[in-house]
Amino acid sequence: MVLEVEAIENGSETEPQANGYKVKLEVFEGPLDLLLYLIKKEEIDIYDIPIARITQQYLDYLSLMEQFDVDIASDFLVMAATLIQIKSKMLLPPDPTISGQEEAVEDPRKELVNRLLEHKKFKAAAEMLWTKVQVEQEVFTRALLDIDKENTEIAATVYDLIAAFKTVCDRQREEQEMEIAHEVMTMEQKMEELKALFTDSLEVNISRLFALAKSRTDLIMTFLTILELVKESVVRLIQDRPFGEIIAIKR
Amino acid sequence: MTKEELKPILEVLIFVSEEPIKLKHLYEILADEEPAEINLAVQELAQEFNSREGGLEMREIAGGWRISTRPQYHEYIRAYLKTKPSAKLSLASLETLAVIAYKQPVTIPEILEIRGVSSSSAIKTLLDRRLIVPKGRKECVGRPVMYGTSKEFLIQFGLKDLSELPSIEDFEELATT
Amino acid sequence: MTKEELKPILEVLIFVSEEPIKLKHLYEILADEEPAEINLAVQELAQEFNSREGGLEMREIAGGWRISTRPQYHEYIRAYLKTKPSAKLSLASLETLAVIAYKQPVTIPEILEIRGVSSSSAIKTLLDRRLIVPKGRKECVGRPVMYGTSKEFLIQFGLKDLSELPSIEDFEELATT
Repeated sequence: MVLEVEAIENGSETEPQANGYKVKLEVFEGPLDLLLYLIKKEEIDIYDIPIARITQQYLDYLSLMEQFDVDIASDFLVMAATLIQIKSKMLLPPDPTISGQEEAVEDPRKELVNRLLEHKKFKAAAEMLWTKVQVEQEVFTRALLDIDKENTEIAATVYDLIAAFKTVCDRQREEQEMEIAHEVMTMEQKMEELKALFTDSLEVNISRLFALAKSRTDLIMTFLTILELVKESVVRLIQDRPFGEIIAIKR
Repeated sequence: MTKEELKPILEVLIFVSEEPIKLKHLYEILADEEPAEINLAVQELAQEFNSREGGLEMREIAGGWRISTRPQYHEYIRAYLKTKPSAKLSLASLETLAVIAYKQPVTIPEILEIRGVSSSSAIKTLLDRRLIVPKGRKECVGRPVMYGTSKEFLIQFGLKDLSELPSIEDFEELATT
Repeated sequence: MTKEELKPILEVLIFVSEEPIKLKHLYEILADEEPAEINLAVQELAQEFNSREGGLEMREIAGGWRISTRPQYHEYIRAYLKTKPSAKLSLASLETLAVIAYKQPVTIPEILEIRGVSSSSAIKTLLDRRLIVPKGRKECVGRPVMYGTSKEFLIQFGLKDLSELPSIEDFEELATT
């Protein structure tokens, strides 16, 4: 079973020493995989599962997972409840109102066995698919021809459509969030931001300051703040020739 | 047109088509020819083409015909194109794909029932790799989205069509042993 | 490697190469082989390949080897190109279509508002492909035309009706788990 080996290698495998025994803790895909593993390990007939024993082993395994801080998915707990339920059903004496000959009482394990068998079938099918994809990954088609380039666009499915819509919505939301974030900026905050810029350099081209503005409101705020900075004599503005660049210089 | 005249034309069309070319499409291009005649010519052409035992082969895949390299030469091609094989699908993704391939159209809750474990992230991977597509909604409470396999699935797994998948009952024997 | 073993390898390399593949390249990939041996194998391969009299030929061109269609079949390639399925959309068209599908009926200014970029040429493409149709005018200043998806849209995306469109919520849970 190549797939299983691979899954184990990829999973977080730990080999802690517990009670002197070497315990191999494998990470299972789900509760059905764990059950199949236990059945295989114990060499149990899948049609006649000793439910008490398997339930105990299943629960032991879960507590082991807990000990090593492996998150136990809720699916595993649901299965634990199912196992306990089956176990208790099997302990009940047969209903005396039903005559013994009818054999109407269904084996409480039946549904679980069916699910396990069904699951095993799909595991085998997955292996078959794995083999197929291995072969096909080694097959190549011709290189692009000039005529292919006439249509380099993407083919679309409904999933592409919803993905495109989601992209547009996310983009729109981001833009709105940015606008909102900047509109709440006060002149004091803007002042701090610009003053910080002047601590790094003594002169700044003010067209650069305008380019940094993230929205119209931000742009107006930048302009007003520069005027305020000039008024407070923090900076002075110079222009070395008519229509030339305006430079703000720290006083 | 004779069958012998048809064959090289079909060969050219199979070669230039970016995707496996469907017979229906060939009928359309060669509208003056009998579909039955075209079918026969394609069959013979493929047989002849493949009998060369060259590096290339003509195959029916995803409902169409295409020319591709034989798998045994992949290492030389990779050495030349400097490509790496695409990332392998995880066990969880392959199992989910198997359930979808055999039970389609199928919903996420139904997949959960069979696998015994949530498959959302596997479904996302399969959608992103275009191996599955949404196929409408199931008419039941909550109207969940149903999924099925795509044409890309047939191509990536080298299948002519879905009927080429071995029947799920064939795996029964493996399951009981 | 024998000459017979070399030939199919050379064939696949010539087939997958985007440009005519130069002998120099072939020597590099097959570094264990004698260049003279490779030269001879390519010559023989081309002769054999072309003796089939199929639709394809192997030719030396621009200092390299390549497989191409024989010129006499050009008209069939043109016929193929005319019938080439064109159900493909650019990303801009796809986004515009997505907005229309989910927000219909919707006007051009509203689409601009949502996408943040002008969508006029995408709208034209979608109208040409009959994926969208005008759905009356909006009762507001300028009375702009509203657009919605067409029956053709449902057919191309394999939907029974609009209620089958998956919702964002359907995929949000996939992405987060």
